[in-house]
Amino acid sequence: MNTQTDVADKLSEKVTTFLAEHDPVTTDRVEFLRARFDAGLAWVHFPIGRGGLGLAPDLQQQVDARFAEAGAPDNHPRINVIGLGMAAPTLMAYGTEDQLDTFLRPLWTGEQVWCQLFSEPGAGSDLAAVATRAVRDGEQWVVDGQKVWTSSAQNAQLAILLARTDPDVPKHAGLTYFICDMTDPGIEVRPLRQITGESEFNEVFLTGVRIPDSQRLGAVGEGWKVANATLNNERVAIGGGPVPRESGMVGVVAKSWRANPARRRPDLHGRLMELWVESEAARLTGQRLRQKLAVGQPGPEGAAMKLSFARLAQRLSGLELELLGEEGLRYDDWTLRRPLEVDFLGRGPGYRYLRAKGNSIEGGTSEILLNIVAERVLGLPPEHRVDRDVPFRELAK
Amino acid sequence: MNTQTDVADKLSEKVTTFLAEHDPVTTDRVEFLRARFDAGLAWVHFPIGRGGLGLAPDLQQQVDARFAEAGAPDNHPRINVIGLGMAAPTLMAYGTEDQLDTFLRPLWTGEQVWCQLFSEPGAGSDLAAVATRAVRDGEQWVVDGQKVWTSSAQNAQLAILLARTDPDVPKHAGLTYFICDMTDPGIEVRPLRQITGESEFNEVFLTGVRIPDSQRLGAVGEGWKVANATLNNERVAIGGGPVPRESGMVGVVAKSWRANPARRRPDLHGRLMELWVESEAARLTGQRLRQKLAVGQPGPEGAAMKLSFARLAQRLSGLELELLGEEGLRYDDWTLRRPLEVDFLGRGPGYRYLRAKGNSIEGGTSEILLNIVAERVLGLPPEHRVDRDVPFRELAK
Amino acid sequence: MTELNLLYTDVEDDLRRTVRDLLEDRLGPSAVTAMYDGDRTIVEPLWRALAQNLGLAGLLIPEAEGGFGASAREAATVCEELGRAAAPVPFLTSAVVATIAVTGSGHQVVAELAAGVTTAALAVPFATAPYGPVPRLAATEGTVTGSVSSVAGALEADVLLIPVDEADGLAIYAVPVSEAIVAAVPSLDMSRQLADIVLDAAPGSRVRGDAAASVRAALLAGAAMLASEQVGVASWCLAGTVDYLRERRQFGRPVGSFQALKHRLADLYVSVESGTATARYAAAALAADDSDAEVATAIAASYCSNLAVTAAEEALQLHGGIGMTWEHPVHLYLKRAKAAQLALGHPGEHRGRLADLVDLPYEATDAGKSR
Amino acid sequence: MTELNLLYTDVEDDLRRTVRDLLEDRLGPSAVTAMYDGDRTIVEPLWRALAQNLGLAGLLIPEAEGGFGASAREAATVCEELGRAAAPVPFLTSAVVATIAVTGSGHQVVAELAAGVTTAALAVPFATAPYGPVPRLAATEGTVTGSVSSVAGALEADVLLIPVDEADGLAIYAVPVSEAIVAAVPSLDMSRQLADIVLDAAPGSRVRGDAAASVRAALLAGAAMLASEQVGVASWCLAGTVDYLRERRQFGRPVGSFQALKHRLADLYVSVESGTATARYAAAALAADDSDAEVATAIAASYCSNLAVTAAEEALQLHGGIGMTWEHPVHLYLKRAKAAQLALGHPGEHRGRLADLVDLPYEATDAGKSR
Repeated sequence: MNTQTDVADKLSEKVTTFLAEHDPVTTDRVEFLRARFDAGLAWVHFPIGRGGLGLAPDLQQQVDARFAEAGAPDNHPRINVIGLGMAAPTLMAYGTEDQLDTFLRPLWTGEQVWCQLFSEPGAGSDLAAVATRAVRDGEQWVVDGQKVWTSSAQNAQLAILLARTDPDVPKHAGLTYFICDMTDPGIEVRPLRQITGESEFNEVFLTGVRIPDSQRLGAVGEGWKVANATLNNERVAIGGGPVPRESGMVGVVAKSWRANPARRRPDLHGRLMELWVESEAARLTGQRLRQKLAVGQPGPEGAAMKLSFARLAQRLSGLELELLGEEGLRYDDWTLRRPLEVDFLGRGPGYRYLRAKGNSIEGGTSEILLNIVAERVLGLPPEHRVDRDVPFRELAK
Repeated sequence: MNTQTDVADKLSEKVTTFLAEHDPVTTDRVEFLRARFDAGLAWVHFPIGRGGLGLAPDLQQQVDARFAEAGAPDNHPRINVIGLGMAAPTLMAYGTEDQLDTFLRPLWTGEQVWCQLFSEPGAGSDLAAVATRAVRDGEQWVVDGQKVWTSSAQNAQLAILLARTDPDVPKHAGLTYFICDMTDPGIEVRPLRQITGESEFNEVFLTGVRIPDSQRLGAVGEGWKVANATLNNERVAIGGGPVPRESGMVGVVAKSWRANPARRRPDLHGRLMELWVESEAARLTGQRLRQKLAVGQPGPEGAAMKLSFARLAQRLSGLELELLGEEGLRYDDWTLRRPLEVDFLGRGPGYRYLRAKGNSIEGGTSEILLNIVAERVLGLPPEHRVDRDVPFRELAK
Repeated sequence: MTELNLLYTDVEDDLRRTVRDLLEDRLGPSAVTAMYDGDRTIVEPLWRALAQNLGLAGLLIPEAEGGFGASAREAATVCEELGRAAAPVPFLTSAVVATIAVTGSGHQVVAELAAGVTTAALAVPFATAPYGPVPRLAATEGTVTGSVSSVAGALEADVLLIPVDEADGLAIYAVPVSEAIVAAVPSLDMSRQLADIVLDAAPGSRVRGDAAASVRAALLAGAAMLASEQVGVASWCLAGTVDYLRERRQFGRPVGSFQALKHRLADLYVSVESGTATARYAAAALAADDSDAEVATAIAASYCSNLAVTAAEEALQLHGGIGMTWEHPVHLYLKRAKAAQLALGHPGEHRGRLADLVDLPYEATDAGKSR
Repeated sequence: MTELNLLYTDVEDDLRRTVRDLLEDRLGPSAVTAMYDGDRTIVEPLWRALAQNLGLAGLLIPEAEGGFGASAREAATVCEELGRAAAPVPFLTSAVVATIAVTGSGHQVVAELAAGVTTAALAVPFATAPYGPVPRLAATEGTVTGSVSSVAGALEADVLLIPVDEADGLAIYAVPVSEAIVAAVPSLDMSRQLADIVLDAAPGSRVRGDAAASVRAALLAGAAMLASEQVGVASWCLAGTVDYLRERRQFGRPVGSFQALKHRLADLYVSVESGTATARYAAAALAADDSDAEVATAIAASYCSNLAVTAAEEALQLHGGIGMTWEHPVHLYLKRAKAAQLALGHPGEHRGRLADLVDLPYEATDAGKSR
């Protein structure tokens, strides 16, 4: 008896039944998604009643494939990355029943898009150095401060927010985690322009924003613990299936090399081949990591993958410009845009070069990742910390 | 009136007179050198009566040239590097009149060779972590401990020695500086073999070695200050005259490239040219530094030169082996030898590769030099120090 | 052989101070940033002040021809300051490259350049290395026809100097911009925006024939002076990053106290010192008309091109998120550095030429040329 | 296409454990160090234990021919452990390269190799890449004459496998070492000491004709297995350095708490993981007779050759002075790594072949060959 196959078969039947009962073509898009959530086919590893069936996460892929096959509408997952990838698992881990009732379904259907209000200009890699204040006022909290690097803030209805509720205890102890309504009049969203000319991110200014205490996630002062649950979800995402050779940046550069015989020079060839080999090494490392995860040998090696990815994207996009020569001196377009996704391959080589610089900064700088690898993988001793036991108020800024 | 030329002319006259009075060919070698010392022509920037004339240091070069021209015996400066380069200036700065009377002349003439007993196996880059103890016993000190990386210990009559005289005060405060007699029966010298197969250095074991208090240099507890004077002399020595293009390791590799057309490959050529350019850049940086020093704009940039030198020697010697291929797989000789000087160019490419690894360790590791550049040149803040205010005895080893 | 002086003379230090003061006074980074949105209003007054008030336009022109008769040493010092400020002025393209291409021709454009009343650009793609043949246009009966793409300095120029193919070799024609179609192109480095040029029987004035050596000398000097500019870019990046990391605190301490970052900055310092030495040597060798000038230029160009890119990339990374923003000036230097790396010969082209010059050929045979 | 498994199977993990236990039991670093002074007494008993007791000699020989019928995956696992211990045994030269060169020939040497009673060496210079023609000797009437320099595994061999030039192509002859002059040469890596071979009408037995493909397959597998050995070397260097820096204290704190060193070790870890993936992929591709096997080998060989050198160089530097001494084992790994980088094709040769295989030719024309 193969129980795994058994489960998969039953799940498949469930999808068949659902699709028979809800015509993916004629049913209203939102109605269809709500019904799918209610049937437990949204994220099968979530509990029953919360959009799931309490199954193994890897079964989701087959469900999604079946719905895609049937031409069913999806929940635009790329528009709600923060909601689906970070807010949802954190809600599941720390949310009250009321919170789950209120927020999970519209999150999954995409009726409510979420953004993340963690980063601050003064904090940077020191994520816990949040200065945005939340002060209790009866059954509400009043929030003032400034956040930055918020993608989708202009489209989001809700946000996960980390704020300081007690400046008189050490840095990590005085934080609390909230669900913030982005339509509050005290919220101002300003596009933050990047070196590419685009504005993928925003600055968010909070002035007297009111949040009911019922929208607090976790206990007062436990915000750092809750936020770490969120951030771990960010780093776990190593991505699904096999990646073919010459995917991504190395493919762009290889294609350019093949197309430009006149620009070939031995020094560029040497670097091309070195980076080609390194890209293959990184691809195979990713494959190996996926195989490890599949047999349950996980680890913090995701940090290593992100390091390699950033380094290769930067070196390859730099080489691409050198390879192009005169063409590399031109840029496609400096106009301010506000894209919802990064379009690495649709834009020009200059854009790729500049945008790739962010790969070693966003979602944990390479320096922080190297610390993580050194300490958590290799077991090297941590740095001396001067900010552990000092009240936040007393830390020099 | 050009007083500078004036001084040079007078000095030249003095040499002429001296050579007339002491035939460099017929005079006994040691007598000749003693007389030269007494005439103030040993190191003209030292005071009168101490082998010098109180003149500018750059006048020494012309004096040496005149003596060399005349076929005069020299003091074998390469055999007594520590004595001439480090012990002498430290003696001059901290020595008593008696000590100067006793030690300076035989040091300069080479009748007494000096070595340096600073480094210890447990200290490494943490030079002040000296554990060798010196305990006062009346007018003498009794010294016990172990030193390492001592070149010329087997030939030396005297040593400059750093020892701990007080373990109950913080690390840097409990050291004292001595002149140690290497013929003391408590001294045992053992060759320390290196990865090249050779033994350039020694371990020195000190067991109940007795040093009269009259051979203490500087006050008790001021050893760190005195040792720093010595070490600064080590780092200042950037070397005399212009260096021609393709000197040293880059010349060896370039020659090998020219001689081996069949081994040429584009990847090796790319690296060869990069390293050739970097070698030129380092050579020109050295030239610029010499020009700065000549007009009195000195600085801690010597550390930068040493960093470049080590890096280039290592990368070039590695490339040389790759360039040679099969020949690079062979080694000239693993026999244990005890040379007094490193023979980079006379030995084979494998030796060069291995020996060059020491360039970034000896005389200050590259990591320590990078700290020095970061803190003293760029003014970046120092590391947090946990060992500053703790008695040496209480530091975890 | 006397050793060339690689330090800055007092005259050069004074010149540096003058240029720096003017740039600090007149040019804020926001003015350069605005150029990325098409606002080029800063260029003309700034260049007029430098070219005419300080007389930099005629710096390299002999006194006999109306200029200052200064050497590549002084021009290099100016370039360093222009790099340090990411200044959007056509000094390199007009006062160095175009000027050297026509100096000694006796054509009136030289006097106009010397006086700073005319700004010129040599109409070759900015990527052109000094070592190969340059693209040429056709001339018939005093008019020039053809096109050149990606030309630096053309937007700021009054006169275009066009390499023209004549029966007995290369000639240079001067064509007023009013007779040309000069189309600005979005450029990676908008502080030196490129343009495409189209000439359709444009009336031109023949500046000189037998011009191959002049064009080559112009591009070679351009590459050498660009190296000094790159040193300026790298110096700004290093100094700016050190300042920022001394102030910026994270985890309760200055970010600049973290050893990994200190070591990277120390490495960068070593490279900037090395780059300075190579750029100084190239300038000194050109100034002295030394036989080693071409070798010196190839060394400096290949070293400093990569130095500036490395410095700007490190500066951005070590600034963290703020470095990725449009408001912070670090991106202006990154773009300037990356574009400069591709300009006037890629580092690999300079090293290739060097391989020939110093007898380290790639090929197994000794047939001569190395590629 | 099914994805190749890049993990270690349980069988491979067991094999690794067995080999590692034996090496920990029988081989101390001082025994390897002694080889640099000519003391090779460790080699024979250690190899006998591995070859016969554990049966590693016949690992790659099909069961039908008397071997274990294991694949390149298992051999790679063994090589990793041999690298990790800098073990001075001829597994790579005899049980991989020589074995593959003769497997399927039906010659009696195969059965002897399988039983571990004979050790063989393919008589080509250790630097030979799998991509070009190999140096060949001459055979007349069953005797072989000529010389080969810098052969690995010859000192440990009973039989030399000689590539011989015949009218219709390459043949392999087996010559007993007793019929050859085998002169040990001082080698950079004395844990795999080389020898020069001279044959003067030495009587040989013809193993196979038409042997070009066999020799090529042997060298290719050798390069792939060497990559796993290099991963073993790099892993030892990383782990040993981490351990040392966790213990070693300077300035009142563990040296391993200094951020600059931590970042370097973290970088090295990322590289070791990458190298492991490439070496595993090459082994898996060879084991599966995958059409990508040659590409996989070239990737692994070029990546891991440099990885091992970098790891050993970093290990030495981060150990400081002690790493420069004869007593500390780190130098054994540096020498092994540097020699291995030059063996069975230099990284540049592997990348050059790769350029052909994946259509990234250097030349501007598409005439085919890339050099």
